[in-house]
Amino acid sequence: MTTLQVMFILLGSITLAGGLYTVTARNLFHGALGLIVALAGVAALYALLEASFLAAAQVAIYIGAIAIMIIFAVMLTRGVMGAYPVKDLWSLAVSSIGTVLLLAVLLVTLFRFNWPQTTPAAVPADSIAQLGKALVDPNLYVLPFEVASVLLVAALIGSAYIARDKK
Amino acid sequence: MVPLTWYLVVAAVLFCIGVFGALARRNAVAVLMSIELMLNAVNINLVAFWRYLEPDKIVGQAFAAFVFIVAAAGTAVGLALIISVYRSRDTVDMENVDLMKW
Amino acid sequence: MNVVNDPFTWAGNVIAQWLGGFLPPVGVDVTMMVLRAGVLGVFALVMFMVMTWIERKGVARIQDRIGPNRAGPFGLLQPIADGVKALTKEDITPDHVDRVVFNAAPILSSVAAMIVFAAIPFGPGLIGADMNIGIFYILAVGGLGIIAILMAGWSSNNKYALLGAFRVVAQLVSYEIPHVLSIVAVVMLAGSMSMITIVEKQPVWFLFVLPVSALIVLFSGMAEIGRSPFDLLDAESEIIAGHHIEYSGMKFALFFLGEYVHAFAVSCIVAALFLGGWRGPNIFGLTVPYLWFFIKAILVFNVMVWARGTLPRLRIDHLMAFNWKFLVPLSLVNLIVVAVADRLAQAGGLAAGTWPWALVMLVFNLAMLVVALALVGWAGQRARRAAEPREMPEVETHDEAHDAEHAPIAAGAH
Amino acid sequence: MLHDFAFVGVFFLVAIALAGGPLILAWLIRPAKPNPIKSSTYECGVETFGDAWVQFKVQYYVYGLVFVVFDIETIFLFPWAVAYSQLPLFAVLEMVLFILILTGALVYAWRKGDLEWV
Repeated sequence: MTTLQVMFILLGSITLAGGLYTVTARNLFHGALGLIVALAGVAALYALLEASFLAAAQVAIYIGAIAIMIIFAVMLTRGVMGAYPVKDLWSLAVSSIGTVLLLAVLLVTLFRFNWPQTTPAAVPADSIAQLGKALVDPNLYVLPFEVASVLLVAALIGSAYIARDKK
Repeated sequence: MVPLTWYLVVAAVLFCIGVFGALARRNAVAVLMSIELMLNAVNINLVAFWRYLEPDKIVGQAFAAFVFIVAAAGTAVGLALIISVYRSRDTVDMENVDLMKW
Repeated sequence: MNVVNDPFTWAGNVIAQWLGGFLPPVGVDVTMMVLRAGVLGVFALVMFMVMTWIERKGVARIQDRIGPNRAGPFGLLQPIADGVKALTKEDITPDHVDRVVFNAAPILSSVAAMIVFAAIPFGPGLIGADMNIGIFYILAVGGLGIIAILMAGWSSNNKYALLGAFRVVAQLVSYEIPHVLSIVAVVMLAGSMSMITIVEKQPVWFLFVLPVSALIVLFSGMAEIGRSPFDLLDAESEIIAGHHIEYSGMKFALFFLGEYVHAFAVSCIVAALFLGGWRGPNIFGLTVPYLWFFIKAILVFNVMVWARGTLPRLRIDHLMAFNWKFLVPLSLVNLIVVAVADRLAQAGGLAAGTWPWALVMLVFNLAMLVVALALVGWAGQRARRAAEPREMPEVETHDEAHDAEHAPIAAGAH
Repeated sequence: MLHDFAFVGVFFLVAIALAGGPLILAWLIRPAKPNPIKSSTYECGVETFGDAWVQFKVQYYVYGLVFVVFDIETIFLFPWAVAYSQLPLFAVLEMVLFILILTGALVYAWRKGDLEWV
């Protein structure tokens, strides 16, 4: 077992533990903190995959913006020190069985597929510049990229309209 | 080097945790958090494929970046809806929000 | 000579060689990492003490006082006395707090400020980790402090703490936008996010190339660390210290530490991005890069102290308007103007990084600044003219005068 | 690259130790004499009334929204800025278009009064 593998197991278990805590915590604020741990774990996994830009973007976007919005919503919807029950036992059982089945299907498919075993090539040194070029390259992503900005504007207008005080 | 399958397993488990949360929780905000977990699991896959299969092309990273946008837009609208429902109906319990059911 | 020019690398090599005598290469690597991290962290803590001393002396001089002068020469030992006091003070944890989150919040607050130093370039090669995302890492990690504030506000179970946390977070996230947008302009001209490369690309300081960006980064940086005149964080007179209302003793000191370490980090960032980092003339044939960097960072911090000692606290609506209606549009325009001006100058045959090129950029920047200020002046005049005939209600004008009178006193009360 | 991130991880742990150490030290040597008055919620000496939950303005959330939109914008601006000097002119103009579209969001929020602190 190499150092990298040990690191991976450590970070992977932190991520999964955070995720598990997110969905099981009775206290919603604690759940949101669990989510932050899971998101940080995912960022660390990106770093392990040498996707340095995405790792920092994960911290900046998910933890720095989305998690804060979620915590705002938790507080705005009377989340202060409140306990929130899960559904009744029947639907709890159904959803856990469904989840376990889904996981089994995913894992079986995953291990039956013949993934390439070779050591991957090194990441090019200018991968960030490449990403920047690809985003404005007419042959690659310029259209989705501009559409994304329209989507963001639409999301802002829509949600600001929904959330605003209507007098 | 960490085998590719390890990443895929972690992503699969994280995705299933998210699915469980989305199904089992009653609180709308908690459901939204579970959806974030699912999106992150997808992103781990995208980045892992980029790293192991085609590190010299930028596809995986670009897609992951677009997932960021969609996740942010979705969260913004979702939370706005939740806040709006909370203000008009005083609850964030998914069971009680059935205006559009029938 | 090398010992003086770069004592840290030299010492590192000596220690690594000594360790290599009885440790395997991996062990040496890990030990050196821990050592470097330890040195950086302790440096941040020491700088916290130095910063508090400089700030108290500086503000005292501005207010025609002497400042700390009892503990040691020039009161230099005052920070240590404060540390001992914080250590031995009773630490009250109120009954209804959420203990785990309550205790984790101050730790996260100071950790978020400290790990920024991993990517600060103190000299060529003298950096914790020269990542290819350097500046973006700093921005991303700096945002973790916001989570700490939310944790503190929520776990205190106190309405003032929660209210204060909300206000602060609204302020911090708002000011993050112009901060980041202005730094994008720097990355554009440097062609890299690595802090080392950014400094190396500054034969002409970016202060002269991007003065508008520099000003915005300084202002929004001051707002992000919640310093006066943006110190609504601990507006004692309004929301009784906001999110750290329930904290006492060492935990309060940790929040304080986070604030000052973050302040020094922002000074370092401004020095590295706009003041040419470690670049400076040789002294007696020695390059002493770390010394130049240190002097520049301290100078930037002194500007912050100066602002704190001089300006009254902003009202929160003014604060938000200043950000969203002035800084954000200005930084967006700045980005476009810089991109266009750089292209124009390069098309005219001026190579990037030379003085003629910098002069063209400077002219464009100053023109933009003049237009922006003229617009603000015009909008202000229009607002005043619109307000005059209506005869503002008596109460409100009185309140404003009242605020303005007391703000400087409150700001200097530390 | 991985080495750099390993250093960041180590530094994170060291920073936690440096922040937590004094806390533990203080816990060992400080006095602890709590009493009901001391450990009650602090409200300027007035008796606490109600719980900590008070009605918060949605205003905070709208600020958060505008922030998220612009924060996302920056993650796309950074790779573009890194590649800036290698890009043709039309690529620069595409990014200007991107910025202008998102400025539309700011203009909307401004016109609708979402940026006013009320």
